[in-house]
Amino acid sequence: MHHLLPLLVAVPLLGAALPAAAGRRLPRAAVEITGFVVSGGTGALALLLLLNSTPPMTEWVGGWLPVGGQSVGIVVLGDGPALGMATLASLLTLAALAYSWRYFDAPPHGHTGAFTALMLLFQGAMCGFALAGDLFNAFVFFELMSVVAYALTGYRIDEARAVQGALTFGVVNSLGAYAMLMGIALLYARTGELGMSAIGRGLDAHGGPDALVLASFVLVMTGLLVKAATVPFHFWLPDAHAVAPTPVCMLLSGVMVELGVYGAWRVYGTVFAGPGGIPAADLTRALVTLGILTAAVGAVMCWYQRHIKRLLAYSTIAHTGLFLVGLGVLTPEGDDGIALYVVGHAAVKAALFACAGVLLDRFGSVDEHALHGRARSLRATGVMFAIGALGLAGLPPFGTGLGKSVAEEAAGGPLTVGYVLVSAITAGAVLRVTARVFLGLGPRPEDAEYETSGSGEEPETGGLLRRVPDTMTTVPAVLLAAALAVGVAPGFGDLVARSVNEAGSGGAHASAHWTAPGVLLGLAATALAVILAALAVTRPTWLAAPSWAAPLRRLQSGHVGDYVAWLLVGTTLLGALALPGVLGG
Amino acid sequence: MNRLRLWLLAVGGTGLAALLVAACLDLPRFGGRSHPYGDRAVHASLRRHIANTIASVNFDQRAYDTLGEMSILFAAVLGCVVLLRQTRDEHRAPPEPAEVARPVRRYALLVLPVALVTGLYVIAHGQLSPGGGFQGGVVAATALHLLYLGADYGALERVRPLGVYETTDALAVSSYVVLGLAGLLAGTAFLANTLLPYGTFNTLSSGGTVPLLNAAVGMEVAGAATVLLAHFLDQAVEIEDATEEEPGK
Amino acid sequence: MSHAMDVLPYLVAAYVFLTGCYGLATSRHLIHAVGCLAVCQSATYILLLAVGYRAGGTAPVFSDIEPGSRPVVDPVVQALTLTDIVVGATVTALLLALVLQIAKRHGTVDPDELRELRG
Amino acid sequence: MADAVIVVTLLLTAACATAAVTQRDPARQALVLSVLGVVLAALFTVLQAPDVGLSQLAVGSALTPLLIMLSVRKTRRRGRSKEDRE
Amino acid sequence: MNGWILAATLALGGGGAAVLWGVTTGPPARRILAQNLATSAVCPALLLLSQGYGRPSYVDLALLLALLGPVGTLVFARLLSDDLAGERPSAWGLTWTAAGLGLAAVVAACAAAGPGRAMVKLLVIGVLLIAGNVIASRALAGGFRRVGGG
Repeated sequence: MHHLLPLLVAVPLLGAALPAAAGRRLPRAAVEITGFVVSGGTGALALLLLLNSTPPMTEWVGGWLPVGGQSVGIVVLGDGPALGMATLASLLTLAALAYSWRYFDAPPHGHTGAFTALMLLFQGAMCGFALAGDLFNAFVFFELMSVVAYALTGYRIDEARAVQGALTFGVVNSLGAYAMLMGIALLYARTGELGMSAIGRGLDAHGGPDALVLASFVLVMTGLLVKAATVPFHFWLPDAHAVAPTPVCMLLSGVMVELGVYGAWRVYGTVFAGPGGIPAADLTRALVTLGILTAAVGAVMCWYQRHIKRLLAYSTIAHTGLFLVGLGVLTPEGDDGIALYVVGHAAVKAALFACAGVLLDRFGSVDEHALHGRARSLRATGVMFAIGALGLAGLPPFGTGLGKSVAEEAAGGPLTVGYVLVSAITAGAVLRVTARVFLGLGPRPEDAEYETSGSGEEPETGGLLRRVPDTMTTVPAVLLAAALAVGVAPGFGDLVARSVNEAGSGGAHASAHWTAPGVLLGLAATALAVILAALAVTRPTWLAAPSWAAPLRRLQSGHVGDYVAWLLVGTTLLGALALPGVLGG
Repeated sequence: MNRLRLWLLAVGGTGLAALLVAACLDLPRFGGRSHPYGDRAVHASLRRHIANTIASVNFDQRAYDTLGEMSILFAAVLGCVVLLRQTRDEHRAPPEPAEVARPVRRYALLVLPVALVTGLYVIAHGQLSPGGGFQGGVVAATALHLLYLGADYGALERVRPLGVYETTDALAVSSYVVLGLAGLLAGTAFLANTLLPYGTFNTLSSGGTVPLLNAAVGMEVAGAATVLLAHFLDQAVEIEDATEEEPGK
Repeated sequence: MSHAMDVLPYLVAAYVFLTGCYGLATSRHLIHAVGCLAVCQSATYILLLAVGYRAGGTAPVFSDIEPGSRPVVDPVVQALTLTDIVVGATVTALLLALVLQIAKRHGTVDPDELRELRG
Repeated sequence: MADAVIVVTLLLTAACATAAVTQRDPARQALVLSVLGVVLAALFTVLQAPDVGLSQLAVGSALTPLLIMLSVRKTRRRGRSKEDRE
Repeated sequence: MNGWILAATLALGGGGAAVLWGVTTGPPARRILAQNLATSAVCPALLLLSQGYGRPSYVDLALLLALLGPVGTLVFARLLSDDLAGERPSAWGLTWTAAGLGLAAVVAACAAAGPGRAMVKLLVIGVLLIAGNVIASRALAGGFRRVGGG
């Protein structure tokens, strides 16, 4: 069975390359059907492997089995989290492809399959990154993922904002990747190994942590946290996610950002968790601090957006912060909760982006102010948008609610309040949009000075849609149903918990199921979200941007140089946060 | 210049610099003897009769990385095709034929075959001497563009049917994957180099599947580099939008 | 001298990386910024190869020397650097393609004048 | 002796990198980058990595500067034709 | 002590410093000339290094540089032709010095290698290097009517 693991990368690659080779003569339908079959087939394979991932599998590519515990080959991991992320990425790619069925008006001349091929490459890259058990191999797939994502983000080259967002995305992420590679080189110098667990053993054999371990930790984490859009590495995300084509946004916000978080979890757990790595207290300090900052900045910025896709992008940042906090406390329960949260969030966020895409193609705008009351006729979309908002708030029995309640219990104390507030604010912002755009409630809000409006966008289809195609409404509906199923399906939580704990957490087992406090907190967050949205719609002046929010918004300057400077500050911050234990050790 | 950015840069740069310098002082000294993975790789390469250990690492021991690398190149080509496509508000204006001084023309046309042969030589000797599919592929692709230098863009376009190069590129990626799958079907593992005999050390056919994978990479790179350059040349020389006028005014 | 030599290559790599970052942050032209990114990347090549160097060693390519006759440097970092160079070239190409489109759609390549995405 | 050549090429590389960053005009930067490519190839040779040196020569001294120059030409051509019309 | 490596160090150090100074200062034509000089300084150094390390296979690097270096310079000259208009820096002294350096390196390497396939390769490199160098220099110095155009 384990021999099949590399197929999760190979099949999508072949599926992207063969149509490109057969190329120019293939009709569009044939290319799109190939895309479905390949993407779905890979998803099915990932699912099959996932169901057989107890005990965890490993595969040495090229048959270079270790001799005396050492190998010259590359190891691919087939444990629960790795295959789970691969499955999630595959299924979401399938959803995005279904959503974009007959969608873009004009594929490049002679390259009908380019979009499908890029999506398949993206899928292969995400699977490869999720399965990577070798640090340099992880870097390669990380770069593949990035390169495809830049191209997909800038796909609509007619749009000034799209190409600008894609370039910012490209520069910041590439710099992060190079930082990561510097870190890998430092680790290789110390241990002479590239496999993650081999590096971990090498560090432990060398003794306590020193400056080199700290620097390599900071550099590798920089790369991963840039992808995970952690404050202060997050600036590229709203610029890129707000402008990418909708099906791409579904993938970027739904899986790619989460893969950064997953990578940080994996790398810490296998490389730096031993006695030669970064002490647990330091990691907790670093991740929880950055996580809280990220969640707070994301939530505040989310609330003050009028560009709907940008608003959703900031809510992704806010939730990434929550993921980091949950992983940062380093308990098995925290890991379980976040795993469930990520799955639920992916489905909900993708569904919300899909609904925003419907607005874009129907009205040529994703601006909350300009669309005020105009989408009353889109009842189904409106209902789904509202349900998505409730899912974001963590209303039981959504999967997000289950994950959040487990993570809240693991984090405990004041962090619980953070979880409730952040999910309530982001959900409240989405509910506010629902109320204004789909119901036309409240007065039309006034424009602020320093912001990105969502008007004047080009629809992604050939001209404005008169009626919304069935695929564009079915996909979000299915995704929302999936988010519900994650929370409702009996035993699913425990299944996830078991496979996560088998892969990490040092043998400790926890279970994940609904508890009374969790349900109550979920209900509280939802209630708070509804109240916030109601206040915002009926009394706009009460919740208008206070003066302290203005500098925060001004930081998001759209200038790539600023973002690079922030990236450097971020590495310093990360180093400072993790420093005490290294000095002590 | 923005004051805030300079401050951030100063703080972040100082912090990162301190971190990196501290790490450098903890690194094993330059030129040290301990390279466990490297030593294992050399032994593994010799066991498989591959003279160039780097080729062995690239196309055998860590062939999976090279698969990712090829995909990156393939993705970049697809990406550039998408990003540099001709939009509705642009048109093509064939450039005027350029006057090229005769010595330059002669030089370019003489060097062209030499460069092509060198490219092929570098690809073919990949598993023996320094070089390989990647290096040779770029040289071969560059060689083609000597036509632009020696004649003009029109001449280059005539010998450069882009579709063929794009197909080559995609076919090469596919064949790399298919070679990998063959290992899987033979019952060993993905990208396992166990299908073919390892041959005599230091000959062109040594190393099992390594020469095949190397050739696939060479084809891919040559195709990809040509297509990439073609799209940039198109943009720089031919494609114009409404705001542009004829060149040479 | 010999002590300086122990760390000099690593320090050069760190210096090149930071220089590239400085250029990237203060760039006034997007094509220049992409060039600076390429400089940042060359730091990774230097670091990787410096890590794999062995004093008195030669390349582990046995077409013109007998295996085992001379000490050899680490081949793995060289393979990694090769991959890295390809990655660098492709990223440069893609980013330049994006810069060209920015020049078309915004009419400028000065990052200070790109003021659409903010807040 | 072997160290002297490494030191010289390392310092040259650092100087070239600095020059590549401080040349603010992209066309001039492309020239420096191509020199940087050649110097890096020499550095890789003295670090006993001829394979890497070859690909750095192919990419760094030919492909990347060419791509940059083509981009510069395109952006300049736009700038010029715009000025002409104004 | 290895005379080959010492010579290569001197070529790299001296040539490199001169190239760097030339490529960062002065008018565009001078910069391109300096870029061309990079090829003619580093290529002989690579030949010398190949001898110094006792590795004939390193010669491929010099071959590639001798092939691609002048091509790169000519491409720059063509794409920057507008900036070059009116400038005619002639640097014949420099050009012939560089050519002499290349010739000396090739001859020395040939003498060390002795007759055979290796020598043919070295001669090809020498021809490519010197021809490319001279052509590129002449093109830049305005020796030809025009190198510009579409």
